[in-house]
Amino acid sequence: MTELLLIFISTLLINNFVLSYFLGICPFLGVSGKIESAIGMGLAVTFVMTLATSISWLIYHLILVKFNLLFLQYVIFILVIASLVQMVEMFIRKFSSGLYQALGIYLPLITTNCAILGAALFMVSRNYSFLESVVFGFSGGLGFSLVLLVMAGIRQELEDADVPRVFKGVPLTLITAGLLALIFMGFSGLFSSI
Amino acid sequence: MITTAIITLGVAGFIFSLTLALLSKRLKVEEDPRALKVIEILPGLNCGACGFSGCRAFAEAVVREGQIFNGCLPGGDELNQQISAVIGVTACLQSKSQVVVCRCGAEASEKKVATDYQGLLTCRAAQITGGALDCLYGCLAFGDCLKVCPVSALSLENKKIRVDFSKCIACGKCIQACPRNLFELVPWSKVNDLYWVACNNTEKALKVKKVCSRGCISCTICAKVSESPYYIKNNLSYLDYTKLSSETPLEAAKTKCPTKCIFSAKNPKGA
Amino acid sequence: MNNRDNFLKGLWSEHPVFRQLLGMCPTLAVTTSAKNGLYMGMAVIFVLTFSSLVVSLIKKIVPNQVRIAVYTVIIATFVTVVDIFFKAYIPDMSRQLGPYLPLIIVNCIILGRCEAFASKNNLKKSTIDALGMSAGFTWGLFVLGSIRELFGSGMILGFTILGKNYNPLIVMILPAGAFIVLGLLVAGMNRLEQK
Amino acid sequence: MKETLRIIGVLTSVCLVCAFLLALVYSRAAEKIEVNQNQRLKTAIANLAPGAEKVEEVSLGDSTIFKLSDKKQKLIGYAFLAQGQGYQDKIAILAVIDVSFGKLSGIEILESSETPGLGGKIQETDFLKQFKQLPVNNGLECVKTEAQADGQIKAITGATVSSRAVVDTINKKLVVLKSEIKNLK
Repeated sequence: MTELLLIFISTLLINNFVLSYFLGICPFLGVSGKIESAIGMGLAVTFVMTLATSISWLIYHLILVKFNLLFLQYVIFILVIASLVQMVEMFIRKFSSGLYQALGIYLPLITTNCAILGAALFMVSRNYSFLESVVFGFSGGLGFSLVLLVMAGIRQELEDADVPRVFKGVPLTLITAGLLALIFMGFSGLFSSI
Repeated sequence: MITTAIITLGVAGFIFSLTLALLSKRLKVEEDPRALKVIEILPGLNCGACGFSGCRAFAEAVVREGQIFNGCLPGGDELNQQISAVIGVTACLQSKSQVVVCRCGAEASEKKVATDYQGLLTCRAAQITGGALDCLYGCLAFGDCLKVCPVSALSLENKKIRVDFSKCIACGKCIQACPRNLFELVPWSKVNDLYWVACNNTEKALKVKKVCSRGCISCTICAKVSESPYYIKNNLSYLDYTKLSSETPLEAAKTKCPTKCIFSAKNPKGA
Repeated sequence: MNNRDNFLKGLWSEHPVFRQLLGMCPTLAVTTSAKNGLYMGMAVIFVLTFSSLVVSLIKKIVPNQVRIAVYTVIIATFVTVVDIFFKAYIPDMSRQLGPYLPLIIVNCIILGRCEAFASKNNLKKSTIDALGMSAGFTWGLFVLGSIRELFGSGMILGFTILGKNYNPLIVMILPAGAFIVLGLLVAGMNRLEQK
Repeated sequence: MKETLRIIGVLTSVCLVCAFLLALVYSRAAEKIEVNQNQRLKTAIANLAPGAEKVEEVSLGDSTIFKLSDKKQKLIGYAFLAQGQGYQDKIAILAVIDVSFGKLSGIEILESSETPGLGGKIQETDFLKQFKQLPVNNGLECVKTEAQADGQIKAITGATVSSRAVVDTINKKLVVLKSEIKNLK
């Protein structure tokens, strides 16, 4: 149990996907303009990431390891993720038009979100058990949403700020992200035994 | 090993493609083919001027409700007629299409500024703090309106807003953005060139002259031309767009204006 | 657009890193040193060129529903080839790049270029475009890596530049430094553009 | 139906072709990769235990351990792998210990992606040499001041987490191995 909690907190805050592994930067820069879209994207990523890590774990341990086909892992993982995203899109489109309105447009973006594939690869390289992988995927997605949300809030405020013209837009966002990364480093003091 | 690899990946590919193919059939959302048609016709700017969250939402609403609401503003009459044809209703066409004009025509040299403004460089901020412009009605020229225009029809020239009327889609976003309410939707008449009064200052002449050399001094000259569509209210000249016909002496009044604050533009869409 | 312009646009006017802000994850993650950036860039050149080539060959027969899946599988294949090559011949670099090498698969540059360019243009054009884009990507990574290595450890490509007494700015090598340096570089690019 | 077949056909055949290509490339390179990995292990062991002529891999409980013997076939110690979570990612360590499990001959970091310049310093000699001939009868301990007692390791300034990760990883593995070493004949 402690192990799981440790993975949860460390993935959520200390080794945050965006700020310390640089995963999912593209949507992080693209979708963090508005709070509503940040929430939508965050939810979609968390959902798909949890699902993708669990299925990838099953495939990796039940098929790839058994048949000694580890070199196929990238291809299989990406196949899982791409198909999964598409299926999820079809499902919520059919059964919940409200949810589709909210998340629909972000789903295609997720396939190319490196955070999802990254989560699957990290989970493998760290030898996580099934339960640990699920927690890892979930907290990774949650951490992504958290940073996206914080960033969107900051960016909305920054819109009215008087900054030199060359810094407007992306440069300012990147530098803000840098400062955020520094702040999140402070969380590493949370535990003395990680 | 080659064989196992091929079998594994082949089976995986087969399973996923099968699921996808079946799901895409089973879960197919019966989308109204007319909605797809409407989406195809629409320009896809997602400007939101129609009042819906985007072109797609607009198209779905059009098909569902069987009416075209206010129509697609960027698309204009022609496109709205096409949409109406798709859903089988007669378009409630706007009698004339519209464009925005900016009611401040003063350039940098004409606007007076007594103080050295140091605040935030946005109109909204300057409106609250004051000090960026002596005239309390005129354009602050930090370009809040430029930022919201979805088609980049607005530009700042010498601290004066210039509207590219061929680009303007009359979405009204600049009207909301301008803290001084300088934008006005005016009919894009097919019989005349476009005329408008480029001042919004309702102070008396003396006070206007103190802050701007371009402002309307309510001298009433424009209103005194015979058959004039101009009238004076609150010390400011207005143009009554409902009175326009091909004989209206718009140009005569413009040339007589002593402060040259009546502006005009050629009608690029043609008569 | 002739072939020369088509190639050159990736190097400057439509630079993937500084202008289009594509492929940010590897850009930031592996540029702790100039050498890493260089190797990563070369891997991208290989993958982008070949996958663009294949995608523009098969674009007509791929049905829409599985378009993304097919493209990603193709890209993943080439990435795995690079990965195997690195593991076999330059194992040190393979360890350094770690999971960021396979993450080329979801590098937005590659899928973006395949989607936006290779799936609409002919073989020759998309290959040239791919070469230009990935070459641009490579020099972007190299510059970013050099700056971070220079200030973070006083060296470039392993050669000491700033002398023994230089006290390294460790923040440059940390994630925070990556964001900040890239932000400054993009701002610099904007400045050049304005003139 | 035709559409369905096309979807299945295209994706499956793309997968087949890719699998074939990959298997081909991999089968060519597999040997080389294996050699690379073994090579690393071998050089690491040779560095830490110069006298070891013969390295024999045996499994012990859940873990693998390497028996090291000298020219005269005399057992001179063991080498073992330990893996733990560092600050960034996992850290893989190779350690060599004497026959009685009382003294470390030294350790080497095989894999780590700790922050260069901070946690990355665990790979540098200044840190690693502390483990040379280190008595570990009472386990290891990571301290922030100069090491005074047996088994103490001075943490790298600014990289306490990484230093502690190394020490703890070895410690954990040592405890496990010590209890199981009796089962090895």
